[in-house]
Amino acid sequence: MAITKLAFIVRSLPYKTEASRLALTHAIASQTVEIYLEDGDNVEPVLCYIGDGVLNCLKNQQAGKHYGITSLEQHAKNSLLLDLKVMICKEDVDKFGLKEDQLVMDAEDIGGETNAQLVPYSEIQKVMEEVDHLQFF
Amino acid sequence: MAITKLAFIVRSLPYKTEASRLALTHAIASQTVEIYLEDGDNVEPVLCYIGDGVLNCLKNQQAGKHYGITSLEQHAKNSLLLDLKVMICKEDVDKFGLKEDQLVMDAEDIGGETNAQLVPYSEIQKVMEEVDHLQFF
Amino acid sequence: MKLGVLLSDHKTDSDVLGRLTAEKLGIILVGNGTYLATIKENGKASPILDKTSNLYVLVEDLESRGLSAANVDSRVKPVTYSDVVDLIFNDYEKIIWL
Amino acid sequence: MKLGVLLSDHKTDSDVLGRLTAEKLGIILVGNGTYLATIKENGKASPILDKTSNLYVLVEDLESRGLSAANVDSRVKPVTYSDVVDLIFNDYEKIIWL
Amino acid sequence: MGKLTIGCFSSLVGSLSLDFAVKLSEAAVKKGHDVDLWVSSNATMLSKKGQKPFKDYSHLAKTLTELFASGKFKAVACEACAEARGYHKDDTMEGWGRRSMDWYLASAFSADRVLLIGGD
Amino acid sequence: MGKLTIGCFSSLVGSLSLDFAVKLSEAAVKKGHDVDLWVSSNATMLSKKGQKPFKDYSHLAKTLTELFASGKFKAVACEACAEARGYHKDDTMEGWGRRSMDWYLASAFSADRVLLIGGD
Repeated sequence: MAITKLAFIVRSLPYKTEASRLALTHAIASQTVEIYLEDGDNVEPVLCYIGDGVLNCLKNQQAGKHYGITSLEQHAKNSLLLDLKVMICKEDVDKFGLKEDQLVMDAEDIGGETNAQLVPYSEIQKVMEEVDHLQFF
Repeated sequence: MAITKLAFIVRSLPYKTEASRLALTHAIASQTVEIYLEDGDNVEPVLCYIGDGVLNCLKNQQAGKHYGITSLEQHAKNSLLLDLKVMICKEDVDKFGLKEDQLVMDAEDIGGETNAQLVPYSEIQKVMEEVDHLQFF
Repeated sequence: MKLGVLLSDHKTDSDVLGRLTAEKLGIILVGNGTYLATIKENGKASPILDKTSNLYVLVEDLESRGLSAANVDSRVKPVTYSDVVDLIFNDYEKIIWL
Repeated sequence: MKLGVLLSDHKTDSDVLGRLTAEKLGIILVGNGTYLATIKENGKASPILDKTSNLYVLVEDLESRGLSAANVDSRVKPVTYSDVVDLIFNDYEKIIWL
Repeated sequence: MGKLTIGCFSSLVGSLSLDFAVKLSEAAVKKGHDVDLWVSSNATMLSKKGQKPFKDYSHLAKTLTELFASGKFKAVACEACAEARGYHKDDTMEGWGRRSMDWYLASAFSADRVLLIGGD
Repeated sequence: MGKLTIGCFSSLVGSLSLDFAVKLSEAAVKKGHDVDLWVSSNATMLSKKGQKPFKDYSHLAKTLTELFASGKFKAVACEACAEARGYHKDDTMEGWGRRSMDWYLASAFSADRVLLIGGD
């Protein structure tokens, strides 16, 4: 019985590369990883947005309307719906002049019960210390 | 009878993307474009290296030895062997602390007779004004 | 020359864009370039917006990213793909993508 | 933590690398990161080289670009792929790619 | 009415720059212009048949079919780029040509405007 | 001896990051370590058979074959990423698996070191 903690640190913008989208889809894939593992073993993902990466969390992304693809907003909601731990760096949100109500902080409209946390960078640094493996996207 | 002048401006580093390699291979492809055109019609490429792009011109690139791929040095020589007009921005070469003897300025060892020119940026700006179409790589 | 620049990057490459000059220069913000029209870093608008008075931003790319035409810097004109075609053929002779 | 950073980019992303802290931090310059070990812009070495005393550069990537181990900043130790494997397993617990 | 030649190197999936090239082509053709599209490097994959639509990825096959039907749109993929990626001639989507790079230059020769979208 | 799990998203051609992943795998296996390689996004194309060698492009098929033969190397490609690119199961190079993303996470569960190579 063991839990492996994996941090998914999103630092890149949405859409220009697939990196942030893949961070979210890989983190969400933790929901089905048990089929490969022994009873009681599991992975525990933590999703953190830093730097330019916080712009993945903007509301009202209309990538579906214009380009026919799922928005990063939708992926961000899905990660909350599935109760992933999500942290957004407050200093970076402030730097871009954004307010909390402009960001995807919950997935209530699709039945989610978990909220994202707006935290100082030092909290994200703590996560990086705690996890078993670190991945930057 | 017409000549269309095309500028190929290389601003990106070699190897991380294919961009600079494709600038050179597309410029070199001008050698065979006549098969598609009427007698007397042709395209005339000019190849300019600016910014980070000047680092494509470094000598002794051992990409073949380590990664099994043609180096940008080899492509640069091929472009001179085929008598393309090649300009390298002097300010950018100076900025990186490079000397002319560190750069591919000729293709004498493979029988080339054309030299690259180390020119001030203003000369490259003139080329941009003169050509029919501009392409940045 | 009349030069139209499609700027798809949000990082300014001063070696390239900074030195470009043209009798008439237009900058059309597309892709990640659209952030430059809307997001102020540390309260400051991007210096790109001082480079010319012919500034455009592609609405489709803006909206895809959750940005809104309402928040676009007043110097920048929102345009559609259809408008970009007209800018390319009618307003500029040479077009580059950065 | 003991954190090894494989730095593949030649542009410093201060939001990310600048804020990273670790009890033991190692930076292994690979890909375009190898320029940081050799090329001085306007005569100045990259500020990355001040970030830690555990600095490495991948010889294969250096030489592929026409750079030479002889010109590497004296603070940076040239290493091979084989050495990188040992650094990953013996010297650092977590490894990231930037 | 004019002729626009677009060259594009960007990834089929992820970058949206290739989507830009196709949507710009569509807008130009709608206004009566002619468009030549050249795809090279990672963009070459746009010309491969059998791309399965997924919600997470752009799917440009339908737009391309409409563009070909307009009679004002030509699209050609880089042959060597395709072969290097293990994608061979009989996998090419209907409407597309496969040529070497001189085709792009010949298209640029007679174009009123050329747009080269480099990078990833 | 340890286990290294590598995830890579980078382009088959052009970026050299995928070459890095393969050469690092090779160096690790030579030292007796086990390596799991997961390719997703544009890197998925590494697992396609029939890639023609060209001097301008890296050609990793031979190294991969040697790695598979070592018995210390597993490699799996993202199934959805492949299908979106029009590359189907019977085109997969020998030795490779095709799975969904949870395979990568399961590999990371038991890895001593994880290296995720994101970006293009």
